[in-house]
Amino acid sequence: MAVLEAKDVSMYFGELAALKEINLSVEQGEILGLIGPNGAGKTTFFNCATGFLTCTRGDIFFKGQNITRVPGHRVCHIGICRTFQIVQSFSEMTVLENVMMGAFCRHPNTSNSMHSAQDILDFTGLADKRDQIAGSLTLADQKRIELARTIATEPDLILLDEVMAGLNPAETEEAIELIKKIHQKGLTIIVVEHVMEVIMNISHRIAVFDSGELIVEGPPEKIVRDERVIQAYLGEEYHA
Amino acid sequence: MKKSIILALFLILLLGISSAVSAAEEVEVALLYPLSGPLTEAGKRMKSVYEVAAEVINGSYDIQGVPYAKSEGIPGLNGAKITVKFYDTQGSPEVGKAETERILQEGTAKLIIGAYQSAVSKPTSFVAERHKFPFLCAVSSSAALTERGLKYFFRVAPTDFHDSRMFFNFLDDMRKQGKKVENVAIVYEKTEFGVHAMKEVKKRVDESKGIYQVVADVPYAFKSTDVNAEVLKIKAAKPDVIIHATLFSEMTLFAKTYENLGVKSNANLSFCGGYQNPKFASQLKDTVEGYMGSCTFAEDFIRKKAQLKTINEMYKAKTGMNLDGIAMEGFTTLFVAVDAFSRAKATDPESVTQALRTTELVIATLPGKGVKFDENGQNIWIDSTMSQIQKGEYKVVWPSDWATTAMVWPMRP
Amino acid sequence: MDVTIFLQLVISGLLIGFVFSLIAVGLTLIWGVMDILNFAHGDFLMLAMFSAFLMFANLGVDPVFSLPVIVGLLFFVGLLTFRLVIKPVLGYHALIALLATFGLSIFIRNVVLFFLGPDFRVINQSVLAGKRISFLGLHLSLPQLVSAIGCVLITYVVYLFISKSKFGRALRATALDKDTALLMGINTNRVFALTFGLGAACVGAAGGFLVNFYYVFPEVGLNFAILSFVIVALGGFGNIGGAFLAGILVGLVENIGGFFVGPEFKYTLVFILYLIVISLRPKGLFGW
Amino acid sequence: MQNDKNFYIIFSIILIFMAVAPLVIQNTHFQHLLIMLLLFATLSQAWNLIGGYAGQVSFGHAVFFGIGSYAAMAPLTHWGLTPWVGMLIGGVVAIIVALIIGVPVFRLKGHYFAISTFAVAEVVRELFTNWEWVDGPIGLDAPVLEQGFYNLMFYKNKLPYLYIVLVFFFIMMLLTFRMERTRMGYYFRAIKQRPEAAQAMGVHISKYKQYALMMSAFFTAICGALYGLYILHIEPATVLSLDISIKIVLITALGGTGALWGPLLGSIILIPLQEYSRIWLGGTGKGIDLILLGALIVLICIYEPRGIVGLLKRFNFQKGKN
Repeated sequence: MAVLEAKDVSMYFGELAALKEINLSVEQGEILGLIGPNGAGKTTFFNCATGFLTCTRGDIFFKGQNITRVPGHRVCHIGICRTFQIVQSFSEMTVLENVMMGAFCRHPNTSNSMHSAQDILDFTGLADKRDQIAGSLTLADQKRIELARTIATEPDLILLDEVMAGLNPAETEEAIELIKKIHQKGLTIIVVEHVMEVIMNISHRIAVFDSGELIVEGPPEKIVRDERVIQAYLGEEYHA
Repeated sequence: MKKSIILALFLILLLGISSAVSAAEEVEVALLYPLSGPLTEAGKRMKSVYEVAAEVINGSYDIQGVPYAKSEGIPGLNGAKITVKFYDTQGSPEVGKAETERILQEGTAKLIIGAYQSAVSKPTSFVAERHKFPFLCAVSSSAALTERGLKYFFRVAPTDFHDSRMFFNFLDDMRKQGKKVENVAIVYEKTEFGVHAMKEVKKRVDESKGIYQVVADVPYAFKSTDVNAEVLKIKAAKPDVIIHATLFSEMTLFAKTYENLGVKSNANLSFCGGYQNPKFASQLKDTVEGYMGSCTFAEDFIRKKAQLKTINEMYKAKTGMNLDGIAMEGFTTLFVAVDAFSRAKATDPESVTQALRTTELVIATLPGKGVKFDENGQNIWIDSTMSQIQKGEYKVVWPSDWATTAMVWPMRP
Repeated sequence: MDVTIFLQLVISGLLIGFVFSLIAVGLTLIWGVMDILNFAHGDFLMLAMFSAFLMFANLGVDPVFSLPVIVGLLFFVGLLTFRLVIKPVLGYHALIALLATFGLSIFIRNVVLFFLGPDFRVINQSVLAGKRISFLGLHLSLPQLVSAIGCVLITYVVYLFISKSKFGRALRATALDKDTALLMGINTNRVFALTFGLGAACVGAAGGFLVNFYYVFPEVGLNFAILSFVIVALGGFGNIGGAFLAGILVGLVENIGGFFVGPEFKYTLVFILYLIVISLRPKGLFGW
Repeated sequence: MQNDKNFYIIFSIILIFMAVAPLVIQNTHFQHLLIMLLLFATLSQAWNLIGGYAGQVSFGHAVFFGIGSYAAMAPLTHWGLTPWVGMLIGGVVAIIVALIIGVPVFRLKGHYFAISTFAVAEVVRELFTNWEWVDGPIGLDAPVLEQGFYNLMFYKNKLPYLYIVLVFFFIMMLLTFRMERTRMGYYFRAIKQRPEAAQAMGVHISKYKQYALMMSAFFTAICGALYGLYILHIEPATVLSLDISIKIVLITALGGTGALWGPLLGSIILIPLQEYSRIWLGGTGKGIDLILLGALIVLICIYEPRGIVGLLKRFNFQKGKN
C-alpha cells in the first residue's frame, strides 16, 4: 500500500495555479525524488502534504487515511515530518534542545524526550555538539540538526526540502550518507533537491514538476533521457 | 550569577539604611504636589507660593488683616521658624501614597499639606488618617473629599459645591436682570474632578425646578488632541451659558475652537481649573475676552485690599506671574497650619489636629471671613467671587460688594 | 440634524486628520524600515513645537517662516538619535530598542522641562493665528487650513521621494529584507540613519504646523504619539499611503463618531475601528 | 542537574533576604519599596510567559491588571466580600477575557498584535470609565474595614503585605522555573523562534499561545488585586492605563526577555532607581531625577542590549576565562 497518495491535487493562490491535478504516490520504504525548476510547485506540494496549506481541490491520503484537511500540527503526530528550504533550526536553543523539540512529539515528558534525543544525536553524529547553541553552528550542522529533529518525531515519512543546498561537496557526501542511513531504519523519504547527481544517486524514483504540473515520473535512468525534463531545465536556464 | 544577585540585594539593603534621615530643628511641613509629569506647571506654582508664604511667616511683614505676618516665626512656639519640604506625587495616586508614607516614616514633618488633584488627595489623606496624622488640603475641589467622615482631614478651598452654588446665584441674579441664561451646557473632563463638578451642576439644575435645563452634557477624554466634536456638539445645542470643568491644556483648545467654529454664548463660566491660570488670560488675550470663572484671588483684589500687594509682588518676583486663586488658597493654607501650631503650642499630631478642629482664623487673603472647619473638615467661612477676563486681565465682576469692574454681557457682542 | 454642523464635522475631521497623517508618516517610515517602534516620536514633535515657539518668542520669526529650519533641525535630531541610541541596539531584541527610545523620551522631556519649565505656551500673534475663513456658516481656521495643506504637500513629497528616488529604492529594499539589501551593496546603516532623519523631519514639519494652533508644553507629544501608533498599524506598517489615508480616517472617525456617539468615546471609537479593520485585514488597510 | 541546584540556592537566598531584610530595617518606606519591587517582579514574570517565552509582545496587560484589581475591590466595597474570593474571581475573569481576546488576536503578527492588545486595553479602560457600578472615572476606595487576613487589610504595619506578595512571587518564580523545563516551556520558546518549524514538530501554535496568555492573564490579575488592596484606591486612569502596560514590558526588557531572572533583575534595577532618584533629586519641579532615569535607561540599553541578564552572563563568562 502507498504511504502517501495524492489524488487530483490542485492548489490555487487566487488565479495563480501552483499545483494542477497532481497524482502521485510513494510506496513504503521508497526514496522519491522531486525535481523541477524554481516555482514548479515542489514546496507547495510539501506544504499541502504537511497541512501547512489546504489544497484547493483533490485529496491526500496517508496510509489510506484522508489527511487533506488535517491541520499542520496534527500531521506530525500521524507520522509525517518535514524540513524547510531555508534552514529553520531553533537558533537560540542548544542542539540537544532542538532535537528534543522533535522528540516531544512522542515523549511529552522532558527526561524521556531527552533520552530519545540523545539517541538521535548519537545516530546523526551530533553528539559532540550537543550543548552548543544551534545558531552558532555552520549551515551544514544546522541542516543536520533539522534532519535529526525531523527523525526525532519518529515519523514514517519524511519530506526533505533541499537539505543539501549550499553545502560543499564533502558536506554533501556526509548528508547523503545520513539520508541513506535514515532510509535503512525503514523510513519512507521524499527529497526535493536541485543538485542532479545527488538526487540521481539516492532516489529510487523521480517525479518532475514544471509550472505546477507533474510532467513525468520514473526511475532515475529514464528521467535523465526524457525530452520534457531537459526542456524544462533548459528553459529555466534561458530565463535565468 | 550568584554573586551578582547577592551584590544587587546588598545594594538594596544599603538603600534601605541610607534612607533614614536626621530630624530637623524647625517646624517642618510636608507638601505633596505634582512636580514632574503633565501637571508640573500647576505643582510648581504651588511650590512657589508656599515658599513665599513661609517667607512671610518667618520674616516680619506688615500686612493688615493677615495674622502671623508681623511676627517672626510661630508665636506660640517661641518664634520657631517654619520650613516647607516638597514631595513629588508625579500626579499619580500610587506615588502620592508612597510619598505620604515616606513623610510619615521620616517623622520630621509635623503636618502634611496636599495634594493638587482630588484623585491624589483621596488616597494620601487615607494614609494620614490611618496614622492619625493631620492632613490639610489646600486646593482639591472635589466635594466628595470632605464627605468621607475623616477626622484628620481639613480643606481650606471652596469645593465644587460652593462654586456651583455661586454660579447659580449669579445666574439667578442675571435672570432677574432679564438676561437669557436658562439653557446650560456643561463641559467636563471625564476624571474625578470633572465628574464631580458636573454632578454638582446637575444638582443645582434639579433644585431650580425647571428654570434651568442642561441642553448639552459634554464629557471629554483628558489629554485630547483636538476638541472639534465636543465644540460642535455644544454649538448644535445652542446654550446660553457654557460651564467648564477643564484643566489648562484643554481649556486653551476649547477657547481656540470656540473662536474658530464661531460658537456664541452669553457666558462661559469655569470651575477651578485652567481658567484661573494667569497664562490663560495673558496668552490667549482676545480669544478668551469675556470668559468668567470662580475666583478666590486675582490681582484685581488688590484694588479692594491694598495690603495684599506685598504678597503678590513677592510671588511675581519668583514666578513672573500674578497670584491666582489656587495659589492664594495655598498661601492661606500654610497660615492655617501656623495658626494651629501656635495655638496648640505643640507639634504632636493629636494637639495639632485638635487645634485645627477649633480653628477660627480671620484672614484677609480670601473672600469670606477666613477659615473655620465644620465637622467634616470643610472650610465654612470661605466664599468665592466671579471674575471675568477683560483685556487679558482678571477683573472681579460679581457679587457687587467685591466687584471692581462692570461686567461685559453677553461675552461676545 | 443641521447640515452645516455635519459638514463642519467633516471639514474639521479632515483638517486635523492631515496633521495626524504627517506625524504617522514619520513614524511609519522608521517603524516599517527598521522594525523599531520609536517611543520618542511624540517628544520629537514636542521639540519641533518648542523650537518654533522659541524662535517666535525670542527672535520674532513667525512659525510659517521658521518651518524649514525646524525640519532641518529635527532631521539632525533624528540622525543623532540613530547614531547614539539606535545603532548600538540594532540586531538585538526589538524590545530593547523600544526601551532605549522610551528612556530617550523621558530624557528629552525632562531636559526640556529643566531648561524651559513646565508652562503651557501659546502663539497667538503670528501671521496665521486667529484668522479664519467663513462661508455658508462653515468655518475654516486659517492656521489649521494652512497646516492641513502643508501636511498633504509634505506627505506627497515624501511619498514621491520614497517611490521615485534612488535612495527611496534602497530604502524599500532594506525594508523588505535587510540582509539581501546588504548583499546588493546597499549601505543599510546609511539607509537607516537617513530614514530616522527623514522620519524625524516629517514629525518636525508637523510640529512646525501644529504650533500655530496648539499649545506647547513638555508633555504635549504623548497624545499625538499614541494616536499615531494606531494610525500606522491601521494603515499597514511602512506604508506611507496607508498612514496618510488612515490618518484622515482617524480624524474623521474621531470627529464624526465623537459627535454622534459622545465625545468622551472618540478615541475609543478609533481603537474599535482599528480592531475591526485588523480582524478583517490582519495587516492593516493597505498592508503588504 | 547543576543548573537546577544553582537555581534553588539563589532562589532561597533571595527569599530569605526578602523575608528578613524588612525585619532588620524597620523603615516603612523601605518596606514599600520591597513590596513594589516584588509586585512588579511577579507582574513582569507573568508578562514574560507570553511576551518573553512565547514571544508575543503585549502592550495591553493593563486589561488583566485592571480586571484583577476591580474584581477584588468592587465586591469588597459593595458587599464586603473577602478580597481573596475577589482575587480568584479576577483571575478567572482574566482567563476568560484572555480566551476571548486570544482567538482573533493571535492571527496577527508582530506589531499588529502589540497594537491590538493596546487597543483592547484602551477600549476596556473606556468601558470601566463609563461603568456606574464601579464609579466610573472616580474609581473605588477600599472601605475602612477590620484589619486582618480576611479583609487583607493591615493598617499599622506593612509586613503582612510584603509576605503575601512574597508568597505570590515565590509561586510565580517556581512555576516559571518548572515550566521552563517542561514540554510547554520548550514549545513556547520554539513558537517564538520559528513558528513554522514548531508547527512541523507538531506544536499546536495558537493553542500554546493561548495557554501562555491565559496563565499570564491569571497572574497579572492576581497582581492587580494585590496592587489595589495595597494602594486602597483604584481608578481606570491608573490600573487600566498604558503606563502600567508599558512599565511591565520595560521592566522585563531591562532585565532580559524570556529569561527566568530577567523580571526580577529588571525590577531590582528600575523600581529603586525610580524611587530613589525621586527621593534624592525629585521635589524640585525641574525633573532632574527623570533626566537621570531616562539617561540611565538609554545607557543600559546601549551598553548591554541583551538586558541585565546579558550583562551578568558576560561578567561571569569573563571571570571564568581569567
